Amino acid sequence: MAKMNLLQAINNALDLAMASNDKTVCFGEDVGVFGGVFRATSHLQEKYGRARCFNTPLVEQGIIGFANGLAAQGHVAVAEIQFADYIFPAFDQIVNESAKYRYRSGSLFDVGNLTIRTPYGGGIAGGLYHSQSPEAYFAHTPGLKIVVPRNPYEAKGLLLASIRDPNPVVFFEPKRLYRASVGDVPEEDYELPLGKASVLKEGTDITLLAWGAQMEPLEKAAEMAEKEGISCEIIDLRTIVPWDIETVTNSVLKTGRLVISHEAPLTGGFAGEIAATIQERCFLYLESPIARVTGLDTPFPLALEKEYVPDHLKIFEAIKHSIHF
Amino acid sequence: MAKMNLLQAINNALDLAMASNDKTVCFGEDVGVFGGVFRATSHLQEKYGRARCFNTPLVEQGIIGFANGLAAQGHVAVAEIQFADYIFPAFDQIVNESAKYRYRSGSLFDVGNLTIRTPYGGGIAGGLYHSQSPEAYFAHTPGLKIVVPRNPYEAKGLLLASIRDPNPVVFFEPKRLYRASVGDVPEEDYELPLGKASVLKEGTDITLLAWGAQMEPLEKAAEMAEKEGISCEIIDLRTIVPWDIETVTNSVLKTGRLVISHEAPLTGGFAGEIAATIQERCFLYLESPIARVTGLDTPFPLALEKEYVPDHLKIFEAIKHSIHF
Amino acid sequence: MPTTKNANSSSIHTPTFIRGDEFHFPIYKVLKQDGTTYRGAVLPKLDQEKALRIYRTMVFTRVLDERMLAAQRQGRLSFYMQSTGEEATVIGSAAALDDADMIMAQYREQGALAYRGFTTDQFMNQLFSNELDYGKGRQMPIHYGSRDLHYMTISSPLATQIPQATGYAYGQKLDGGGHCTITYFGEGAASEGDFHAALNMASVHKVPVIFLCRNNGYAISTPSSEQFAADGIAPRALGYRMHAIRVDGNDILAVYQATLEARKIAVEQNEPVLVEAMSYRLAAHSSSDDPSGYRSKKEEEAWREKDPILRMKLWLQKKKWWSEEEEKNLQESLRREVLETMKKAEKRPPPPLDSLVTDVYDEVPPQLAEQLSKLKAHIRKYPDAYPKSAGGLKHG
Amino acid sequence: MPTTKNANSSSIHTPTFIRGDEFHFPIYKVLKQDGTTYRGAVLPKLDQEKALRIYRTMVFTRVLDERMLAAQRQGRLSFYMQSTGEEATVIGSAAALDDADMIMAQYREQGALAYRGFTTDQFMNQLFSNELDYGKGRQMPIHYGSRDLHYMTISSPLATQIPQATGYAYGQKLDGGGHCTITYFGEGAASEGDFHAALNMASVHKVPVIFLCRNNGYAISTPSSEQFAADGIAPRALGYRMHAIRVDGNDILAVYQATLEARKIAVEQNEPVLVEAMSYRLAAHSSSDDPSGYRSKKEEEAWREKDPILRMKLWLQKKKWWSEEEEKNLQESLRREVLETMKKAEKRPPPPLDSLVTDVYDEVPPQLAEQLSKLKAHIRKYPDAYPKSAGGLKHG
Ligand SMILES: Cc1ncc(C[n+]2csc(CCOP(=O)(O)OP(=O)(O)O)c2C)c(N)n1
Ligand SMILES: Cc1ncc(C[n+]2csc(CCOP(=O)(O)OP(=O)(O)O)c2C)c(N)n1
Ligand SMILES: [Mg+2]
Ligand SMILES: [Mg+2]
Repeated sequence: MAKMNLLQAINNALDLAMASNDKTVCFGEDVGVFGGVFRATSHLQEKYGRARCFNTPLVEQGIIGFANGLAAQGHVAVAEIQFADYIFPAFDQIVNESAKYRYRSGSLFDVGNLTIRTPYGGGIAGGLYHSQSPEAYFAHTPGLKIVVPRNPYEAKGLLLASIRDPNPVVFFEPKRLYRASVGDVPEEDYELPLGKASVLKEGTDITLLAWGAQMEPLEKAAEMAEKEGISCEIIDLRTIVPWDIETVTNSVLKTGRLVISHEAPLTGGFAGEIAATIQERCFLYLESPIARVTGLDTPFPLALEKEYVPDHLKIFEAIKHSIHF
Repeated sequence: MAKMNLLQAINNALDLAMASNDKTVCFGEDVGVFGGVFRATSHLQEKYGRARCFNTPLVEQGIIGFANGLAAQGHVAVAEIQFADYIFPAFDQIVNESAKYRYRSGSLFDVGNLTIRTPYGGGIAGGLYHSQSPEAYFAHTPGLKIVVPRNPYEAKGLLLASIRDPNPVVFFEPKRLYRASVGDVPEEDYELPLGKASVLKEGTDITLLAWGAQMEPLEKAAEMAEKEGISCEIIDLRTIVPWDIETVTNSVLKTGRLVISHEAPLTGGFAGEIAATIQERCFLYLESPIARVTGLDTPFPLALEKEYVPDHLKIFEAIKHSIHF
Repeated sequence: MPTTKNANSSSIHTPTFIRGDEFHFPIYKVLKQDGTTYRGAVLPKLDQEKALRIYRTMVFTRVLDERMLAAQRQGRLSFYMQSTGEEATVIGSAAALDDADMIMAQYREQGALAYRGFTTDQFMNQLFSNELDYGKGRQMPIHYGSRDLHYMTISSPLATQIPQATGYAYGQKLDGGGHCTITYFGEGAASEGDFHAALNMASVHKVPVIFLCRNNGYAISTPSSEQFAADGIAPRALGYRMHAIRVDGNDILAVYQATLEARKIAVEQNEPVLVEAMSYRLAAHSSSDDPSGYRSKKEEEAWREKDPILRMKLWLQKKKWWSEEEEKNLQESLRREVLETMKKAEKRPPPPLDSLVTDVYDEVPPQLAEQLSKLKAHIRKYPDAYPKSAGGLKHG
Repeated sequence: MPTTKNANSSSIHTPTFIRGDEFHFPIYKVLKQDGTTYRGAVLPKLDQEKALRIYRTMVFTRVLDERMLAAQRQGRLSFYMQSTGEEATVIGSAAALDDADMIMAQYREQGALAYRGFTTDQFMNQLFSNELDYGKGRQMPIHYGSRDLHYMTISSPLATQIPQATGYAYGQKLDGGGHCTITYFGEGAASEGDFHAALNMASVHKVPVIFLCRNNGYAISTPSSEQFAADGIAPRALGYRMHAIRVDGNDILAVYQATLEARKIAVEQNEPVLVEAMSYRLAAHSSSDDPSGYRSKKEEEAWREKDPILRMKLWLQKKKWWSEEEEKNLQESLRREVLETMKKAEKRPPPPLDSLVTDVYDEVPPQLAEQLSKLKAHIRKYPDAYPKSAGGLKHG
């Protein structure tokens, strides 16, 4: 065990992925000598050489196009997009190509060896172009897996699993936690399963669901609620696609109440998908409407970020509202 | 009044838009001499000259980048993307630029004069790259309006309104209906309001909601249901963003039941957003779970398109299931 | 120093704009239309066997295209795309490769696949989306692919394969096996952002890839004069410091020799090469298109006179490698084969219902399995409405 | 005929690959570092008033950059980007335009805005996201914009402004008012697909746009040698048949003159022009960056000796248009002004809560109005948690 922050855990996972399989290649803007603008790829070029860890030209559609080809060829491609806000130029390569490669070829070819890492979310005074949480844009795309870790331990295990999963994975890293989240992380190689949510705390009155950086305010709100005698079950979804319907359904069948939170805008966010599914599966058990606590239907702001963000107070209010419905 | 098919109605709307405002410019791949691969821009170059209706090079990100600049400059830009499946290379220009232009500049600049037209949906044996319904990808983007007409009359009125609306609009045209849908269309200039759903038929037992080409199987299913004594209220959403929550809510408050249908895959589709919102607003009035009848969570197929598509029979079954819940 | 490359740029003190008007990319030609070769031309070493393999493939492609367009017109097939006029470009280049080099094509390169030995059956199974289609009936006709033949399954979104080819070739370089990748694309697709990304990354990362642009004058209805203002695609290579050559795309010998040498550069020096093949799309863009709305018969006629197949035939005949008798037999046997194979293929059933949900992921996730089982129940309820799959269900 | 442009391409019969190695784009220089000019150099006509307007703007930009970086280091400001070393490129080019020409910049072009008269107050209001920021506190510091000064609000996603500039200029051409658009971008951003789209469309549609590439050697940590393999950006113009010129970006006279002539081509001939200005990013990429991890002090020093501001000052002094006394006064007054203005700006309150939801659309749609009113109720309940906005709510 070692104390690592989230960035170190990711760096460590990449190191192990490259050490354990010499077909693994890491690349992206500034990931070479510099080790990435957040330093997630520090020392990898030094250790594994320029052929396996390198800077690319500044072109996201090229990075993912290149990665698709490299993965189809048989290498394990781990591509970094510097900020999730800048993943959109690669949207076509991800949504029309990565996601459909296996299906359209009848499995003659696939890019299952592809993993796209990208920092997402607010909390760094980044304004509308260094704060977005675009997971829902990708969640509507069969063929992709989408993973978001909440802390260093999870980040390492989920990233190693993502890199080795035989499907293309978009791996969103909560950049607000890069240095802020520190925890015990085993030094050896381990994987955490994709597609499985994790119940952080059992409870009986209400289910609280989120992923990534949003787990922190969720847990804080739960603490506040517990003080008022509300027993909260807390779930980290971990994988957005395919999501663990069973775990969430079972929890809501028990509690009868659900609050979902994400930073992205409300309309078209992934909480909508979850609410739609759960209202169907738990219809007769729901004691109050499923609540969504999310960003506003606007671009991400700067000066008023605090007001915009779904913080613990807003979640706490939603919990109380649900309980007293 | 004239009989027009949907394509002619669109061509007529473009003609009127160009005639009534000489700042209006239409462009895209093959829209010039040829009039577009579906012929939606037929004769416009002839009538208004090459400067106002022209072929672009084959580059969607360039088409929308160019359109953003042209609209910001003060012209009315009507850009065609040949198939909605090919809109993704322009995703960054639409989602990061068009949608955020006004907000990020504090309204110093905007691209409200932009309209993007693109044919979408299945029904032409197009397989996974000539059949997609990507409206939900855009629906998660504050700043855009998203419009889908269901027939020639609606297409003309909504397209004229979209072109003149002071916000960027993505206008999805149901290509399966281009020639198949024929109806009476006034020859003069008229607009239909954006953001307003349209109740096609009142009913008391269940609300059926869809948009665009999906209205046809919806109405067919309603007919089947009516024969079994089920009174259906049928709503065409028309505008996906911002959507008419009030009309849908009022309908469901009355009927207590809701079936939503779209061709796009289930997960992350816009029906999820609607279901999430309506379960919250109509919680105490719902008599059965809100049902979604959609494409499967796979890319769009070819040989088995009929099996994949949410047809009238699947909708009919969902209606019965909802009624007998 | 980052800018040392410019160190030997000369200084000037008068502002001079360069547009390159005076610069014209020369075009490499070997074979004249009458089957003779240009004086002093560098001729490829092409033995009779290989030459005939090429020629037979060209004729096969032409016959296939004619028959399948006819089948489309009869309503037997939903869609088709011909490569008429561009056979020398595609087959000549494919013939210059190692058969294990990777091919990442656009869609008009059936000739390259045929050259590698894709059978008529295999073509037909794809075209008719039947249960034997490698693509499991999911893509429109002409979206072929073959793992055994190192031919990447075609994808409709244009130009996406170009940066993928750069990445694929980078992987080949890491593997060190001496192979390269060729990617084909039209002069229209070369306008996409992916083109720029691909060529720039290939030249920076020194990757063994051949970018073969089929400049056939049109992108659907858009003439190349509305696609770019420059003298074709080849001059773009100068902007990437990439080897480039322009070749007469209707000249089988020039295409073959140019690609052979391009491959040498790619594989031996790990450097990308751009090949621009000048040709003409003699047929309509696809079976859905009618070119009479945007170009003249006269223009088409002028190019029909430059037919690449006829040109090669005359050369073969001059070399006494081919006779009219052999030509007649070949044509007849190919027509017969295509028709018979077509009949077989169209009778075969479509892929099974399960193919709707397989290959989305390596395994079918629970949600999707649930969707399939609901669908099956639904089809069992309304078997008449789903004739393609209902039968299979009863017995399955 | 679509391929007639190649008609006068010469035929060759030996396969010859062209890479353009021998071709080096010359660099236009006028002013030496000691303030003298090259013999025979074409000098711009620049009167004293204009020269001093340029010079004062350069010094202002340098002072602003120094002070604001210091403020960032003190934690008064969240983020900053300096243009140190590139002042001549940006201000020299802006000065060659008509003040009503459109500027669509990347982010390191504060000098162009300052040249047009953006006030120190206006800069500060943006940097401190206060209620007077035109952008209403929504974007990070340095994302300036001004409608009055025809300076498009900066957008972080790189290269998106380049095809927009093509479209903007197309609109100007339709209006026929004799104006053009200039778009600035780094050599890194020039790798994006949008770059290719923009230049190709501009040359096909003949629009009055100047593409000004600031080739400053780095894109964050990535040296230009890992950005492209070619001799800079200028040679790419040949691939679009676009006028291009390379200029010493630290040479105010060369930049000014080259842009003046580029503008003439753009406006009089309706043709796009590519200008590549060779310079060096002397400071860190941004206040978040530390270049010591990827480049040497020695390299930086070599470029510091080519300081464009000093170079211009020496020229002005030789012309007796500027004295050390004036220099001292200017520096002092600018420092004072920047500091005083900063103090004012940082004290101003942030934009009001309503600015969270305005400008998403022309009008606030009902859903969003509802979200805002819920938010207001929430903030009233927990005023201490939202100190920036709670106060405004009480009184508002
Ligand atoms: C991204 C994308 N945009 C548009 C299309 C529609 N489309 C299919 S083929 C074609 C023209 C391609 O022209 P070119 O690249 O010159 O190839 P050619 O057909 O001449 O062989 C177009 C616009 C597409 N398939 N993909
Ligand atoms: C689409 C996109 N990708 C990545 C980034 C992150 N980023 C910001 S600046 C920069 C480097 C830009 O370099 P260059 O264009 O040379 O301009 P310079 O900073 O040298 O002036 C990068 C990678 C971004 N802002 N947008
Ligand atoms: Mg073409
Ligand atoms: Mg730079």
